[in-house]
Amino acid sequence: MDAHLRELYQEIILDHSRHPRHFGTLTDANHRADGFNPLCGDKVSIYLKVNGEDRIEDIAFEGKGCAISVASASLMSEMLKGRKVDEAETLMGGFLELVKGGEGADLSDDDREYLEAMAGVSAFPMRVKSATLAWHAMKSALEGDGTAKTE
Amino acid sequence: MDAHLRELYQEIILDHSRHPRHFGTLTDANHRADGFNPLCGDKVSIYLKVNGEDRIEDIAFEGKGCAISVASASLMSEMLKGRKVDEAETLMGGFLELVKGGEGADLSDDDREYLEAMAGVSAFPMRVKSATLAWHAMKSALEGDGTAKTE
Amino acid sequence: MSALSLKPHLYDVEAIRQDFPILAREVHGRPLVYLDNAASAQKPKQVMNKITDFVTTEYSNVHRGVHFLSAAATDRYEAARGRVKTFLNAAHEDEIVWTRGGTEAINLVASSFLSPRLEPGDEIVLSVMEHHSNIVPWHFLRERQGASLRWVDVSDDGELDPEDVARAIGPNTKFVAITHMSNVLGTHTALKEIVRIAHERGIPVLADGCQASVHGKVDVRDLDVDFYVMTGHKLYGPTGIGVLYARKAHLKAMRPYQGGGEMIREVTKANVTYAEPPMRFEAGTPPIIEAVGLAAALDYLDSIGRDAAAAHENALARRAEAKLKALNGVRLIGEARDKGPIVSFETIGIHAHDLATILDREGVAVRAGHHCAQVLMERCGVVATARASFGLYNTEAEVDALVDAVQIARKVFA
Amino acid sequence: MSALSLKPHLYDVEAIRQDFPILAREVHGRPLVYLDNAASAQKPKQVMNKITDFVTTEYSNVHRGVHFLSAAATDRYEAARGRVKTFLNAAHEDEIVWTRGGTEAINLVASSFLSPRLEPGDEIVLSVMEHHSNIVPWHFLRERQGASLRWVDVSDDGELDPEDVARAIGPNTKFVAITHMSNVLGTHTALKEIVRIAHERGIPVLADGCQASVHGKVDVRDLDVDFYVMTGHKLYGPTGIGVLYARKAHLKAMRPYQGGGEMIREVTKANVTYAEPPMRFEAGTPPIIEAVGLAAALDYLDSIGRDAAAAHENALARRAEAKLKALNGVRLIGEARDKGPIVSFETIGIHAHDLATILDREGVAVRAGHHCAQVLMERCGVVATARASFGLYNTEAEVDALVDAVQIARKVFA
Ligand SMILES: Cc1ncc(COP(=O)(O)O)c(C=O)c1O
Ligand SMILES: Cc1ncc(COP(=O)(O)O)c(C=O)c1O
Repeated sequence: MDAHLRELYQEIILDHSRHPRHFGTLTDANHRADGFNPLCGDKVSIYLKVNGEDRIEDIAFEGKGCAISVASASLMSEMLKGRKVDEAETLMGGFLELVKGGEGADLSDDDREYLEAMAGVSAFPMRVKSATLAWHAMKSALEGDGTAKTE
Repeated sequence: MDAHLRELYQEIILDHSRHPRHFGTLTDANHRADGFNPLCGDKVSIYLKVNGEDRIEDIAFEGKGCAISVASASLMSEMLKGRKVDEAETLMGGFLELVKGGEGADLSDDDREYLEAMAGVSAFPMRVKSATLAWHAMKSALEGDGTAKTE
Repeated sequence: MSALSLKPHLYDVEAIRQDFPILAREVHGRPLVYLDNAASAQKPKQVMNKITDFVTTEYSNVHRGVHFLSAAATDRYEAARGRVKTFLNAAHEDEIVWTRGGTEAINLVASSFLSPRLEPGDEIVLSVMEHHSNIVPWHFLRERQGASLRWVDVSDDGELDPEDVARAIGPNTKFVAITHMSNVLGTHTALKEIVRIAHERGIPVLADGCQASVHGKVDVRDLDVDFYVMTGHKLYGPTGIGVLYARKAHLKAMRPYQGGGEMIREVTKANVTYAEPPMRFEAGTPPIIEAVGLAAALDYLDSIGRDAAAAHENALARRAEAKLKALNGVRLIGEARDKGPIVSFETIGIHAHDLATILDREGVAVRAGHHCAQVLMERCGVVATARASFGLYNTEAEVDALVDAVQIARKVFA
Repeated sequence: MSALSLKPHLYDVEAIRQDFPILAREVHGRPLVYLDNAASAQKPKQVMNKITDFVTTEYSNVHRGVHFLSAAATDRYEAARGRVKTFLNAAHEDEIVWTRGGTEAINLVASSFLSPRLEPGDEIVLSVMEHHSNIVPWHFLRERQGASLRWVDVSDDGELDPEDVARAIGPNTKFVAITHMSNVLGTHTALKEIVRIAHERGIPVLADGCQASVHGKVDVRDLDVDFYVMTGHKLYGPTGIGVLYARKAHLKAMRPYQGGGEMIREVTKANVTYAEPPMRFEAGTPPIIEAVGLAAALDYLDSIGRDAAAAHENALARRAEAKLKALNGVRLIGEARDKGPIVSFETIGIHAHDLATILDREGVAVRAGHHCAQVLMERCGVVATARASFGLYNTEAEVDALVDAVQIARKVFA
């Protein structure tokens, strides 16, 4: 097995894909969005509870997808829980950079280290959309006006 | 100028194209049809007066077209005037053979000689439709039920 | 020359592979194992040479020209139409309409044949294993004209019972659109029987032959089908071209599809009249080079022998199925008795996209996804499958490479 | 190497001709003089080599695949879209829709943009010098939806006054469809001015750029046009491909054109949702090889220099016009001030088809007929014209061969 593949399917990715964190729904979510990749049929739904101070108090996701998309959603949920909304947006920018082969210069060292597990995707351009699906859904959820996408 | 071309535009063809015989309409026609070549825009209208004995008593044509199509219509009008309808059909068969490079075996020697002026077209496949336009219109005129296409 | 070529009865796959230069390439340092033929086939040298030769010696626009090159190009182009007529055993050349692909051919029938005949509430019968190209044009008629779609199910093995088509046809049925071979399950449908059943009830049938036409002979007169669809790029020919076969009587009764040059009789400011079929349906400059290329591809396919190629491909597919089934945790999707060289499968615990990514690193190209058959995915209860599909140039060694690569994937995910 | 190549400012037509092997052939024992470029252009080696190279090393179906070849082919295919974007100076790649030709591009706009917005009595403004491809799709809307066509005349010289467009636009006008360059008269229209006039009145404009895009730079943003149409085979590229440029906002508001794979978001038994533009309008397997070939053709054209090529071609056309006019009994059809390299003419007493037949025997390929512009023929009071149209590889000697051949024809008919 080649090195790129080993990096892509490293232990932490496989672990998150087998045991996704925060998998399920939130009954008290006030933000919600669905992501869908029409090319492969992968789906993800993101549930957020954002409090009055713009902090993501709780997060959950569910869906069907490949190891990359599930692991990415799971890693994301771990990172974002407890963060402020604007931090989440910075993290997303850094993440998108990393999976496209960039540096993620705006990320803190800790965050970069954590997200680097996903950087292996950059060698697999056809899989980048799998990695970004959950993040794009998260962005839609945050940008939703809190009504249409709220449950 | 090459030999094929000289044969195509031989004097008799040029003469018929410049001075078409029976050019015009027939006020007492009882068969009529229009021919149209959508590829080049050539048009011909054929007027026939067929008497009770199925003989083509009179014939006329009008239209716009290239030298080949006008000469062919003019030659046709000369040949058909006075012929029986079934003879006209045989002549058409022979003519179609000749312009496609065949022998015209069913034609009488006189008719073959007369029509052979058009045989030069067979070396110009893209022009065969010009030569056959009037003949096809004549056929439609004869096959018309004598009402719809009669004036 | 390989030793095999001394034995004329044998299928000389090594010699065939020489015709496809791309097969000699490597991918990620491994020999390419191209098993994505149902998506698109590679092109033999014979096709590319014919295209280059045509462009280099006889190219011009067709039909309207008097000059030599225009006559030559028109001859080549119309001869290609004749070639397709023979390939399908159609009765007349003017029953062959060029399109830009299989998808356009189906849209043409939906729009020019069915749409003007349709009243709200009229029904179109189709199977759950259709490709999107044989679903969405009918959904258009539902959205825009109030037609309703009646779906014929398949068995868990992926078989389609012609009696289920009979049952789906009701008093309001106006059309049956059915695949001749599923691009996911590999199922060959009993098309002749389906046509018989539909015709008994006076209903015309369109068959999507985009896959079936690649794997064995097709005889549209024997099938008695009203419309038959093929696509060039799966037939070892160029992209940008497809074929609609339609009975003359249907074509004559159909309204034009696109408007433009070539398809008219006369255009004035006030009015327009249309040319006879097939030109009525071929607006604008047609795919001239592609038609010449497709004819060369059909020549190539027939030089190998369509039945011989199909036998070879099917043997590879059956070998792949047997070996994959022998692995734990692999589930075949589609086990019809009459099945072509398409093998869809699921690897328990490994999503098709992850599998395909790992296979790719081993040089093995398979397709992963819904294969433009979401209705079927839903029916089978999966989001995506992996699909290995075989062409006339594949080998037993490539089957084994596929199976080895699947085992590597299982180790990654162990 | 010819002496000319020592002078870099000069247009080295002899070197260019080496790129087109077909130009070296003979016809009826005479060197080919190909002056039918407005019907279709010949293809340079560079295009054919790129196509063969692509097919030999990177071919696969696009978009849906995970494997290496699919990724490579998708990259090449989408890069071709980017190439077209640059060629037209469009703002976004997703404003470029692939079609099977110029004709399909216009039909797409008629059907997906205008048709759903149209009420009976609504008017479409177009000029009398449109090609059938920019007439018949609008006649469809007249036949099927009761639209009415308003025709803008041209002057006897073949000029189109933008003020006449202004006058044709009334309260019921919904659309303007106008050529950017006539394929018969060679007239360049004042497109930017026409768009300005139409936009002042809130009316969108489609420009048929099938001819104009071949002869000089086009900047869709500067023109501010809503829709712009090109066709590959006239641009020294393959058949089977064309381009629709459309503003993003229009594309987003348009309904799908054909239904099939790639253009959907999700398909169920009950429903279908559609992909974003441009994919919404690209059902089925697209013209992948043709897109790669067209990009190579655009590279080729830009390597020569579009303005340099146009200057060369126009000089040839003006030379031809001067020489033909000097003959007795030749009438030019189309003498607009702003005119491209298309020369239509009538030879008094010789029908265009007879003329073209005689010219062909001299090796000179011209088009004779109505050039898919019957409305214009009517306006000009002719049934057919002969048309010599120049490409970037034509020479002064070829102009002279044309004129000599016309004189031979006059002798035949003397
Ligand atoms: C069964 C089937 N029908 C239709 C199509 C559509 O063909 P195309 O994409 O070439 O238009 C395909 C392939 O994509 C297919 O497999
Ligand atoms: C001005 C003009 N518009 C449209 C077309 C149609 O292009 P195509 O036949 O490639 O679809 C042509 C050429 O035939 C043309 O010259």
